[in-house]
Amino acid sequence: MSSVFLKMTGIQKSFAGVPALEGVDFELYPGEVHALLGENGAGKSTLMKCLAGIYTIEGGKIEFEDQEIEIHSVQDSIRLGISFIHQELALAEQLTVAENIFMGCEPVKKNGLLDNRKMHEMAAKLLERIDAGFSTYVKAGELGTAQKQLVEIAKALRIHSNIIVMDEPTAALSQREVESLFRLIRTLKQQKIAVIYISHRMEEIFEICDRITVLRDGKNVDTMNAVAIDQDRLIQKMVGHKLIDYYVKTEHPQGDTVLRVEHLTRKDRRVLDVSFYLKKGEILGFSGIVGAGRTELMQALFGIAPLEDGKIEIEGRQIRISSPKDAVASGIGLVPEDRKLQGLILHHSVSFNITLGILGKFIHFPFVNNELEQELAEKYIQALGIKTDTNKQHVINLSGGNQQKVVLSRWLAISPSILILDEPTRGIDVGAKAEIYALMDQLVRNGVSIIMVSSEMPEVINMCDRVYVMKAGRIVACKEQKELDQEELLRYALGVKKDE
Amino acid sequence: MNNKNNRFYRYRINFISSLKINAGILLAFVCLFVLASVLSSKFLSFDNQMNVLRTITTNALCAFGMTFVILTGGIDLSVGSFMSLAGCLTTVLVAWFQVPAILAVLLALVAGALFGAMNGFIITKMKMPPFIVTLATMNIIRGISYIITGGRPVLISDKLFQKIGGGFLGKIPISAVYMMIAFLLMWVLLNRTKFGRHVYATGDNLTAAEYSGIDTDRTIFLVYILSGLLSAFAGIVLSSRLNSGQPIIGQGAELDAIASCIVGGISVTGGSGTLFGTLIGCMIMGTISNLLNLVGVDSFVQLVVKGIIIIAAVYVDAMRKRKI
Amino acid sequence: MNNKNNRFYRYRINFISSLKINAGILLAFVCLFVLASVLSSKFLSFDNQMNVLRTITTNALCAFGMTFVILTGGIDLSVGSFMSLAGCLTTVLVAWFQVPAILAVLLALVAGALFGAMNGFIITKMKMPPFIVTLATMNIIRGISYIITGGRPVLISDKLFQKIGGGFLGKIPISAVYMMIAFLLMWVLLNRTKFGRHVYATGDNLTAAEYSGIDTDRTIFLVYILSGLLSAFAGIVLSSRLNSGQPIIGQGAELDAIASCIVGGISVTGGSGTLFGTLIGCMIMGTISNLLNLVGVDSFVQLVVKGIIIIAAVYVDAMRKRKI
Amino acid sequence: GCSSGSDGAAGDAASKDSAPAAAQQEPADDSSKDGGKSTDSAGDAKEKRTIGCVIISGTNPHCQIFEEGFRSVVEENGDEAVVLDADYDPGKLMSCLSDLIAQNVDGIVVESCDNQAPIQSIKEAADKGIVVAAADMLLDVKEEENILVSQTVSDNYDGGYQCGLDFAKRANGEEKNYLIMDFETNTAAVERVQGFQDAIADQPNLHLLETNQPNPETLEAKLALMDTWIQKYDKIDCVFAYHDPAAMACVQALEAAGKLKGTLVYGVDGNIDAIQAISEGKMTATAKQQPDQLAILSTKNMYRVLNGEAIDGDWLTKVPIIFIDETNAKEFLDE
Ligand SMILES: Nc1ncnc2c1ncn2[C@@H]1O[C@H](COP(=O)(O)OP(=O)(O)OP(=O)(O)O)[C@@H](O)[C@H]1O
Ligand SMILES: Nc1ncnc2c1ncn2[C@@H]1O[C@H](COP(=O)(O)OP(=O)(O)OP(=O)(O)O)[C@@H](O)[C@H]1O
Ligand SMILES: [Mg+2]
Ligand SMILES: [Mg+2]
Repeated sequence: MSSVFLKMTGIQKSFAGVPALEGVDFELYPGEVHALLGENGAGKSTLMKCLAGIYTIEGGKIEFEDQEIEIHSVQDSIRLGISFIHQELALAEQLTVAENIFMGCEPVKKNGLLDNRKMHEMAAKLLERIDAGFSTYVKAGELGTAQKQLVEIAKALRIHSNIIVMDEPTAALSQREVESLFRLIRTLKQQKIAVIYISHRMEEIFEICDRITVLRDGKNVDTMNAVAIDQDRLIQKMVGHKLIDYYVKTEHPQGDTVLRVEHLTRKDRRVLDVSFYLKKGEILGFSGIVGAGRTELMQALFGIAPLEDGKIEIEGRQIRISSPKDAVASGIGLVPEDRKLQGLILHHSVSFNITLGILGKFIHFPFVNNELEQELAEKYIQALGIKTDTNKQHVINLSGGNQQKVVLSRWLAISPSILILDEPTRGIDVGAKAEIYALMDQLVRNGVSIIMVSSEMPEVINMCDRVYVMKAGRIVACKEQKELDQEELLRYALGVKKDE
Repeated sequence: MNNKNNRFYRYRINFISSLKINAGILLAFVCLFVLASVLSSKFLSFDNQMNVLRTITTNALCAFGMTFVILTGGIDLSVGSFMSLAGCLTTVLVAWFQVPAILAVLLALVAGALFGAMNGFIITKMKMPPFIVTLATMNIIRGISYIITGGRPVLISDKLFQKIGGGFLGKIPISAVYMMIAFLLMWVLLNRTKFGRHVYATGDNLTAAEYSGIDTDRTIFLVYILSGLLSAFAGIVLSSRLNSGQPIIGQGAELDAIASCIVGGISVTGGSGTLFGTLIGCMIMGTISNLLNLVGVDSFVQLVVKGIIIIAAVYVDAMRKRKI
Repeated sequence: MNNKNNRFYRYRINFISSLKINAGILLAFVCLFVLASVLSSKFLSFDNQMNVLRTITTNALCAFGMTFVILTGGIDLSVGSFMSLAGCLTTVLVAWFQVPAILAVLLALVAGALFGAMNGFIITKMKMPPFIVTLATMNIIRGISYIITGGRPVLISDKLFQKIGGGFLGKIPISAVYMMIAFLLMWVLLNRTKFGRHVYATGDNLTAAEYSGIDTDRTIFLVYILSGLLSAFAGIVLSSRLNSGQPIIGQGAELDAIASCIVGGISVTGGSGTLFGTLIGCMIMGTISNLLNLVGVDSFVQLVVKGIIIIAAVYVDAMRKRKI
Repeated sequence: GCSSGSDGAAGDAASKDSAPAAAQQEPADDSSKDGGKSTDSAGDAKEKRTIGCVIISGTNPHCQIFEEGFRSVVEENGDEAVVLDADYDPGKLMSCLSDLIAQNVDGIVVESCDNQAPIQSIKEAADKGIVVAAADMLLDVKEEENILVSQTVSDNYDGGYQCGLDFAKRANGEEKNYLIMDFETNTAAVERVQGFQDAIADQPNLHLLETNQPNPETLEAKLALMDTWIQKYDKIDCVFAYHDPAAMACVQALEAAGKLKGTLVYGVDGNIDAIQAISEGKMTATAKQQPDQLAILSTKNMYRVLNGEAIDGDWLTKVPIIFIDETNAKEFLDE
């Protein structure tokens, strides 16, 4: 390999006195795909934001092609040719896809006015490159989470960069998009563009990365070649101890049908004539490619979107759900797909967020049992290993994965009898994932029924008792666990194979 | 960890926590207070302090309601009109229809709540922006109070009614007492009930609040009723002090109330801020006016000085917040 | 795909697209217009239509600037004071210091831009909420215009100055011409320049805009200058029509301008809405007033009717938007 | 007197030491008690007193002249004047009065925007021994109540009446259409309009087209209302506006529409810009109030009582208005 491209040494950064990075070193060579790994809150995103000019480093230095440089603003890093796919989706919802992609570097005509035609043409090309099949004229707000992620990826490609930082680009993507992203990364490599790749999906790391740097608690653990290490050892480096059972799944008898949905069709026709059932103590998976309508189905079940037709029965009784409040009252819980938009009360504390659904337990007008509140919050902070200073920390300051755990905690605290998890492990580290799987297992053993929408095939295959595959708003297949096979599920999802 | 938590917990529930959160604006207030004492020898006198309290009552009552509204991410421009309507209604009932004062007050409060409910209904059920809805109802309600009074002051000689807002409790003006009671009630409502939490959650992230099973429409509906109720009460107290029903009172009251909230650290976009902050905001605004009047600053120059002091006060707060 | 893109593309950039996006509010306007024609035989006359255009000019100029400000997620309460200051400054310069009218106008515009820059500076560099900043500067600037005029009207007899706002271009009032020119310029600025795009991006998602390398501080700074400039111009035109510098003009102008924007579909939280919508919003507000005066509705009842029409107009818009 | 019943409202603290009748003797002791005020009046035998004044609005030329009149009298007496601005708001008026009382001024002159609103505060002031005189607005207070030393007001009704008479004279029996721009929430404006209408009540040839008020009460709205009237009515011969700023807005609108010639425009106040317009033949006439006289008379009354004397003249004085038209406008321009 040629000479060092980017070199970060002794990087330090703290928030309100709490250190997030304590002297981190990082090196990057041209044309390499360098994985940055670590648990939630290890400091990966913070390190990258220092590079992006969003945070200013408090110690250490950054060298670019052997020249020491200072990055004080986003403009600085753009000038250096560094592009970012940030972990948290940040799109202007009212603007079109093309406007989002070229935000801040809009093409202009010779007379200084905007060149919209050119912008849309260029945007369409970028979307084609990553196999994204939507128009550049739709508003970003109308896209699903995965499609938004694709827009973020396209955005990183809008200028010719030397370095592209990808902070969990695949967290919201399904198999198909991941594959085309990887194809893209391989061509970038050939053009000697360096990629910093952050992900919690282990398989991906080994598939695409050349070297791996592991962080823990804001410090370097190790940097190694990907070929020189196996998954177990890598996980051990990240978590600090050996992880024995990853997918925890115990056999247990399943009960009667708790939920039966028949001929469900949404008013906006994003979900068409869907029928399925869920048994007590079952983990039911929903698989499909991006935009298959899984999220839409769950929203309909949860009373967020109006129905045109269909019947919902819980424990044999037909019910009407016209708002999330009704759903919660009938014992349904939903951990939404987009934590920032739909899950978190960002400017309030961790405990505020965790206890939001169970206020009745400790608020008895005009008294608030604060001790109980803390206790409840603390219980979940411990159980899910949420990394936070105190439970008074505002959620907005947590790392992405820890935010996800907070949302999960709220629903665990409400303890519904039917729990819908929409991409529950999105952005969660391996250790925590294992904990969540264990938790799911424990829940179903206690008689809770779980619906899991997931784009991560391995977790669908290993955790679910039964899987429905969706395509274009309809259910196209239903498979028992023993029949589950990654290839086949994908074929159904893509519509290559059809059930008779 | 638990230990630490426990410390935090004490912290939180105690009144001191409010002080902590509002340290910046409190500091600004203290500065202003000291400045005022230096500039005017009369400022610190008990009578003058009571005078300030009495004067800020109307604004504070409106601002308390406004706090809830802004916390949910809304705005209520109609508070001044509520004041006018409630004041006129009470005096018209008492003076023209010989309704007993207490009953008239209750009826006016009910009217305030009803019109507040109308605001809430249009905003939640018809899904229209609070700004434009309350701007419209501001006109409508003021129009109604002009119509019922014919646009002229309603004279009243009911002794009881005069006492409602003009009386004293010992040496403390009764209106200041109302303000403190309202503050305590609203504080409990905001900090010690589910409703209060829902207000914060709704304002911070409406979608997330909805997804959590909170009936956000109901929450929003209720805050407008609250705002209507409190500003109606403010109007009644002011009318009693004015000894007449005046349809023109409360003009610009909405800006004063909003300003007090924001000076007190309520975030304009909703979801964060404390009621204690609002109270301090009201005190700052009241003290500025009182000080300028005590010193006898020319009314044109007052405008300039007032503007500068407001910026300075909020700046002190902004500086402190950035330091945390 | 490309085909689809192309169709949509035409769609978007053509003027028709503006009509499409604003179909709801346009519909409301048309209803109002028809209603007005039925209710008053004079309404449709050319003279009256010109009269409406002339009357809305001041509000429209302020509202155009306000549109930019609200699109970035801010608010500018000081527009009315800018009007007052610019009007007074121009007339004082002309009447007392014999400065040529054109030069005086330019100086007043510069003053508007400078004070606008002051707003922008405090908001972006001192990180303070626009609401409170502009509320404070509203007081400060109005105070200044009272001080420079001594609170009295400034009489002026300069013929050129009178023509600036009072003249005609053929049969069309010159102020209506200004309004249309300002509309076109602002439309291009908002829809055809990088700055305009940045305005939308900043208001829609500040973080996203910042992460994309947009200098959001600069964008915000500029919109306040724009607002200052346009409202200063509005004040000059109005003063010319009044044939005197009046420090009391522009009171409540901020609410009118904001209302026009919101009626026109500008989202209060920033990031969405069109300038064309604002124009329609201004026309609706102007037509309502004109109609009510033409029909001779009692001024108290006017308030009520006006409020109801505003709600109805916005409701029509809200309904249509929900249908898309 | 008959007011003792309401004293209870002011609380026991205040009523202990002050019967309203005694109140007027007290201030002399009161100011000597207060050392702070006398510090800078070096060597002078007489202590510097503070006299407060609340005006309707600092932005109204009428009130500015009132303020000047007030200040001139206070200056003459070598005292300090504090002038506060109620800005047309009854609530604010009351807090201004409270602030003056808290400041322990010796006397107050109230130019009120409302006939009821300040009464409670005036009672409080009287209880504290502050001498209060009212001017410009006739307050709903009787002499026997012993809380005001005097009331000095303009004859608003007559202002309107004079304009009405002039209109009738100029119409000279011909058919004429007229408009009234009024302001129903303001008592003074209502009186003026009443006066105008009463003066022409017996003229069958004068036809009222419409009465309406600007909404809101801003210059822009006045202009817009007149603009619309011009569209609406083909023949407008006369406009009576409740005060000069409104009349001037009518003049501007008519002038812009080219309809000023032949249209009579009346106002009340006698503001300088209106008089100027009259002298230029743009406006027809105005009824000039004498705010300086109002202020001077009431302030002098206040001083008399403060010095232990009796007021000279009646408790209620109506200061006459001066009718100004093109014949005498020049005289007032030079002032
Ligand atoms: N703005 C902030 N204010 C305060 N603390 C912060 C802020 N941003 C990050 N932190 C803290 O810094 C630490 C590192 O966060 P960071 O986002 O870099 O983690 P990460 O490695 O990206 O984790 P994840 O895998 O969950 O995304 C966390 O403990 C987090 O709570
Ligand atoms: N708010 C919206 N407005 C318009 N269209 C939407 C909206 N949300 C989603 N869609 C569309 O609905 C379809 C289903 O989207 P969605 O992303 O929810 O599916 P999914 O199966 O949950 O996949 P994933 O969550 O992985 O993206 C997509 O075609 C998407 O474009
Ligand atoms: Mg991260
Ligand atoms: Mg989904």
